[in-house]
Amino acid sequence: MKFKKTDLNEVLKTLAREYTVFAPIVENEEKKFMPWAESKDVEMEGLNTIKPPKDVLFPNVEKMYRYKMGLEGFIEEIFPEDTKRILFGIRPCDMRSIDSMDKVFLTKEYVDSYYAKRRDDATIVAFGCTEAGRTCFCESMGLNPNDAPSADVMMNVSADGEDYVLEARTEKGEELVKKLEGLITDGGEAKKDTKCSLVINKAEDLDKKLAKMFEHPIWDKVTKGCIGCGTCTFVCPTCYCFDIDSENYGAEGCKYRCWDSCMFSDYTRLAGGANPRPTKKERLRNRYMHKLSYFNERYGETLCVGCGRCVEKCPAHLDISEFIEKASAAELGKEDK
Amino acid sequence: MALSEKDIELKIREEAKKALATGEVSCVIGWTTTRFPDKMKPFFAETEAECDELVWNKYCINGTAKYALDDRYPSKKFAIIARGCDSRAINRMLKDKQLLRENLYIIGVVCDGKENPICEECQHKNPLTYDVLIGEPVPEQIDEKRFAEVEAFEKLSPDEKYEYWAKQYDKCIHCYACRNACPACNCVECYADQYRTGWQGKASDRIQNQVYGLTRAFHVGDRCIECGECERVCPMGLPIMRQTRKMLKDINDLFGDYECGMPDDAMPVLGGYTLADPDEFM
Amino acid sequence: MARIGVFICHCGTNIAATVDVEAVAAAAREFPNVAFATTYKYMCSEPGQAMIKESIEDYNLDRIVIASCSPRMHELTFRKMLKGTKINPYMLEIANIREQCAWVHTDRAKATEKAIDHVKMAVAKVGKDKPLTTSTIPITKRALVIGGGIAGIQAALDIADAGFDVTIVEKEPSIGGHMVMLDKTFPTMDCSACISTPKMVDAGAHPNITLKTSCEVEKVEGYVGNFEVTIKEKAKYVNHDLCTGCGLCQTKCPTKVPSEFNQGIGTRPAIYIPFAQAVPSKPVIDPTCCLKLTKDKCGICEKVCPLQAINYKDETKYTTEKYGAIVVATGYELVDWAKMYPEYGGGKYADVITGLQFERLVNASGPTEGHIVRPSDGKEPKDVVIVKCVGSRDQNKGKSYCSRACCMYSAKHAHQILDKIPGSNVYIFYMDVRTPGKGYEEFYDNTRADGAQYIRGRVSKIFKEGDKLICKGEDTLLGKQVTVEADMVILATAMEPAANIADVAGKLGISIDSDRWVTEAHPKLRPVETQTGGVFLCGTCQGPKDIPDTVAQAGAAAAKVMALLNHDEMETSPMISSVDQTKCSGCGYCVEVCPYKAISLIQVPGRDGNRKVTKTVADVNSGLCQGCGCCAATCRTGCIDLKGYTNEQILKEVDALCQ
Amino acid sequence: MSVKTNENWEPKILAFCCNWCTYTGADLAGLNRMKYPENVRVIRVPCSSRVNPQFILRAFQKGCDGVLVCGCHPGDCHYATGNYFTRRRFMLMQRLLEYNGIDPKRFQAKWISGSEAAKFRDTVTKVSAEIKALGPNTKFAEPHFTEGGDK
Repeated sequence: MKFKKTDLNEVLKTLAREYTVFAPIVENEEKKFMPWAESKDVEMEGLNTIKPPKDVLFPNVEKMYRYKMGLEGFIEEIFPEDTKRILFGIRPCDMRSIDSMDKVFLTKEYVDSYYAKRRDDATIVAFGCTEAGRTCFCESMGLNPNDAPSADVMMNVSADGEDYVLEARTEKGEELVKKLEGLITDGGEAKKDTKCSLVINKAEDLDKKLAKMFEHPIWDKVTKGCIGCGTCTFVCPTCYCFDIDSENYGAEGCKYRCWDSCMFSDYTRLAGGANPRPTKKERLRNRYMHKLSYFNERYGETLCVGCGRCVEKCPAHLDISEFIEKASAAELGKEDK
Repeated sequence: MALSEKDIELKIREEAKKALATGEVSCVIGWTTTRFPDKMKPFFAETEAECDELVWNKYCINGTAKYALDDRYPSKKFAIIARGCDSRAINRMLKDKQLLRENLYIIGVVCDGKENPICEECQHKNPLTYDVLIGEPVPEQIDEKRFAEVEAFEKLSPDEKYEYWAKQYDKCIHCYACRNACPACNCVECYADQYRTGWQGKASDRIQNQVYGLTRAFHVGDRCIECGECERVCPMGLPIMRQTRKMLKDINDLFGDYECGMPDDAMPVLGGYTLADPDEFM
Repeated sequence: MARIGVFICHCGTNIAATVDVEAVAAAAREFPNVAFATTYKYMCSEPGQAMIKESIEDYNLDRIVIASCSPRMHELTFRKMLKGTKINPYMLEIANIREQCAWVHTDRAKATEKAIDHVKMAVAKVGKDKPLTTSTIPITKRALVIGGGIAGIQAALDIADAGFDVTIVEKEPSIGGHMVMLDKTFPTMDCSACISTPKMVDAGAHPNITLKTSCEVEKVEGYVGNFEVTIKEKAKYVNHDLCTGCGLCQTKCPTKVPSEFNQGIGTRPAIYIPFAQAVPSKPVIDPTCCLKLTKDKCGICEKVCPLQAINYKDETKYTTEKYGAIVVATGYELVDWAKMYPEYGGGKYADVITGLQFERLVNASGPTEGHIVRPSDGKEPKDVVIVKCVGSRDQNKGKSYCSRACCMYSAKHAHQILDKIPGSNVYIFYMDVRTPGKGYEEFYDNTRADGAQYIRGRVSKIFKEGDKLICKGEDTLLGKQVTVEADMVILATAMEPAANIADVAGKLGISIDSDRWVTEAHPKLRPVETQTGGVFLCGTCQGPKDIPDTVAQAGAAAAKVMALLNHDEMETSPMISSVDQTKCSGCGYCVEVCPYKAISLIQVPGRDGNRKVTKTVADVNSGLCQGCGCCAATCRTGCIDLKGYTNEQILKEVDALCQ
Repeated sequence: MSVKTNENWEPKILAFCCNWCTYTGADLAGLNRMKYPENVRVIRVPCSSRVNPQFILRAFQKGCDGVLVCGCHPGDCHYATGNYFTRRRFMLMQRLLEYNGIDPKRFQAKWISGSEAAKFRDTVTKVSAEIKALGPNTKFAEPHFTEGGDK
């Protein structure tokens, strides 16, 4: 099925009647995923957003529960309400990062109720990239910029560039497409020829190799330039660490969860001031190892989707793709066990 | 005659090797290439061979001085390739007693501006402190537009100003890149990392970003060397210099000409007073 | 979890009249961590305090909030009360719901809401209080008196009699000040020299008193109990250890300059003692007019001195000594009336003199051996005019205040003239006659009975005609112009503080008011103390007064000093700064802002990652710190904090206020 | 919290008063039974130089409508030089807040000595009238935790 590019606003309008539609919107010179409204200008094509769509499912600040001390004290969970949402137009790399997040928050006995509620009620419409940024290297990480296998609906630009071709892949997808009866017509053949400009040769078993490289001298060289800020973790679509803090108003208050970054100096600061990761060398090593090795051990897939946001935004111009190439090429010395 | 970029690069490598040869220097902090032609990154040359990877071109925009804070008790010296702004950053950290001059070997390089917006209004192309200087000192320019942006912004109405800053701080993702890149932000443990006292929450919503933005503006206001690193490193493109420069403008208006990171060791404005200060609270 | 007790005072009806204290107590029970809240009629009374102590036991409280009058009133009382209980005296916060709430508002609902807010803030703050213990500092049992007039002498004598070491620093070559210049003293007319010189001799001879004449205070450091004072001793050019005061040199010295002591009447040599009964009675050389020191000629005094006590190479010496207490007794000076009142001749007429100059004329040991003569031609004056309030009580041209003593000493002058010059006439121009002391009114009546003529009005102009001084004035009681032809005019000029008081006050860290009088701690309740601990004051440095009040104040100041020096050590307030040295970056900006130089950067062993390093961190000297908190607000990382007013506490107060 | 705008809305004003001068002056105003509006809450600090500009930010963040910092007249500070620093800090802080959209009337500083009870009453009356005219402060104020869940 397909619909005219010009009918995009119509499509969004119809969907917006039932769902809250998050679309890539340019506002205040920044393109980010925001609830769609008539006045907003959507930009489907072009480069990916700086802030990843993860804050739709895993918000930057999320109130968890409310409490009151004193005689009529109470504890009351705060549940996200309007969660019937559509994530419209996210790229294959962000889709894959949502898959990773699902593995973390929904599998292995413990299910995160806040994430689960938002994830179940969300329908995801992925959109094949029409243009790859200079720092995109998702192909080298085993992704296809034109297709997101696990999306509810896959949307691509048609071969003739006139319409958007839809392909529903799950019941949620079917249900959604059914809602667009009037606007969509059958047929249409998607254009899936976008290629990444940045290609890196990643060793096949990089995660196993890295597992043996904890004391390898490469870490001294690579981590020297880092300034220990949290930019890479906050623009990364797959970083899911959070901290819990409380906001008190006299006898009342609420507990909230907010993003945290392993690059901050106080992330692993223990009571009494000790810190197992005292300098930025340990912290950056931990971050790279988690992306490229630890996650594999636990969930069997690499946590870096090659979206290139951290490469673009790192103030010290460090580059994880360069590290991947260097680590892949590095030979193991005797000390690596 | 003025040295070309290539000449300066060769002289830098030569000076770097000389510094390493003395055996007193642990590494030479400069720049090297990345996979992208228009992006250089900080580089720490530790051996003679690595010195040949040091480069000098118009994309060497990262600040080099603050890396000396990585090791506050070094066994050997840090050699720093210092442009004008880096030398002011070094003066800043010396004045704040976070670096010791004898732990630094400064290779000054006269800089004619980089691919960085702050460089057009640069008033200090010649390094202010150095052990050896590369390039002939050039005449300095006085930047008329130093506070132009601030003065223009001041004319807006209170609501417009608030809306503008509220929108900017909505974009902020609280990543602390501006703090970690700023030579004036050199505390051992930042106030924002101390949750027990409760100055600053950890969440990145509008109010916490505003409190952080304003507090940092006040903390560095009278010590900011206007190197523009905070604005350069901000992933969300916030106009941070427009905030910190406001206090510098007020200080210049109220307490007379004031510029930070200069060789004279005048006390920062908030650390001193004179009996002739203007008084508005009578 | 803290268990807070909230105690709300009715203060009779002072609070209860405007604030619904029961409602405040009810609201307080809702606040977090409040275990018990109640009200009582007089919380500061014995039963009130007993009730609090009981509640502490019954409800196992561990910190207290008392909502009552201003903490400046009873914070100390309640802290002393807590000393008797298991709660540390500093686990207490006081909410001011009387002076700043009940007394200043009328709307009962709003006043109650404000009282509830104040209690809520105190509860939030007390939650973060920590037990503090006072520390003690040693006290140097020595006192320093600045100024050698009657005030300084009397204070020094009393302190020395109590057995403490005292040093008197006097900038003139001899102690005695202004009193020793006077002839008679009102109201008893006994001779000033007869009552002040014995005191000077006692001071000179007292084993516990050290006289430092021709000296000034150069620098004062330290704090109460531990002052370190640097004293500048101006060059005397005479070795007082050798000199016996025989006076030979003074007779031989060729130079003659006007004598400051005699207010410019008569002269004195370059090597001189200010007056005959000077203590110490050993001369000094005035370097500005001594021929040897200025033009390297003469040198007679060195030749004639039997004991070779003269030393032309003498220079200024600085000595630093430790003192426990300092008494400021710098005294007064007369205003420069010539600049203020050109209409009185502006100093052109030699026969228009000040009260002090008249004292020297009428004084038996004065330059005229007590004969009242006109300084211009030495003839005995017949008609004398005394003009009062010259410079005093005059907003636009002089000082706004009344100089208190002039009414009485002008009456005394009139009395002396009428006594010493039979057939003389004395006309006194006055605005009011103020006779506030014991026996003062009778003295005034006697003077009028002696024939002094009081004319109610001011003198508008004085000018010379022939050898007569024409005083044009007005008699407001008769309502007409008055002109008096006088042979001599005495001006009762206003008093003002000593010239260098601003410099002395600056060094001591005490404040002076707009007329440069030293500001006492409290005008009614603490008149002889200053805001700075260990610094006391007495005499005319605090304001114009006569000799009886000055001596009374001197005794009071001495009593305060004795109370301080009586203890071996002194408790210091624990509400001072302390540094969390693990977080300190050693930037040193707190060191710069501390008014008491109480903070210094020190090297301490520390860790950086897994390495042992020596770190540079700030350190507070608990004796010097007075607890202003300027450093706490300067420290960006907040690692230097003021106990009792920590950052966390004030943040909690602000939060509590805005729920 | 300040109740939303209706005409009998009362502003909530925070005043930092230095213990030696202004707090004494305020007590003196009480002794003389002077009257002034009820909407000022006082926090006692040893010296006006104890007030960290971040407290002012905190006050606005937590919903105050106006902040007043009072201390001794320069030269009269009980701690000699305390208020010289206060003067510089708050002249710069006031301009920085104004630059970020806060009306300068919402944040004022005044020197009030121990004997100037009348000046304390007049200052409080003037400030509370000015703030009442400005209305509740919405800038820099964080939403009460019941409003605005996740954003």
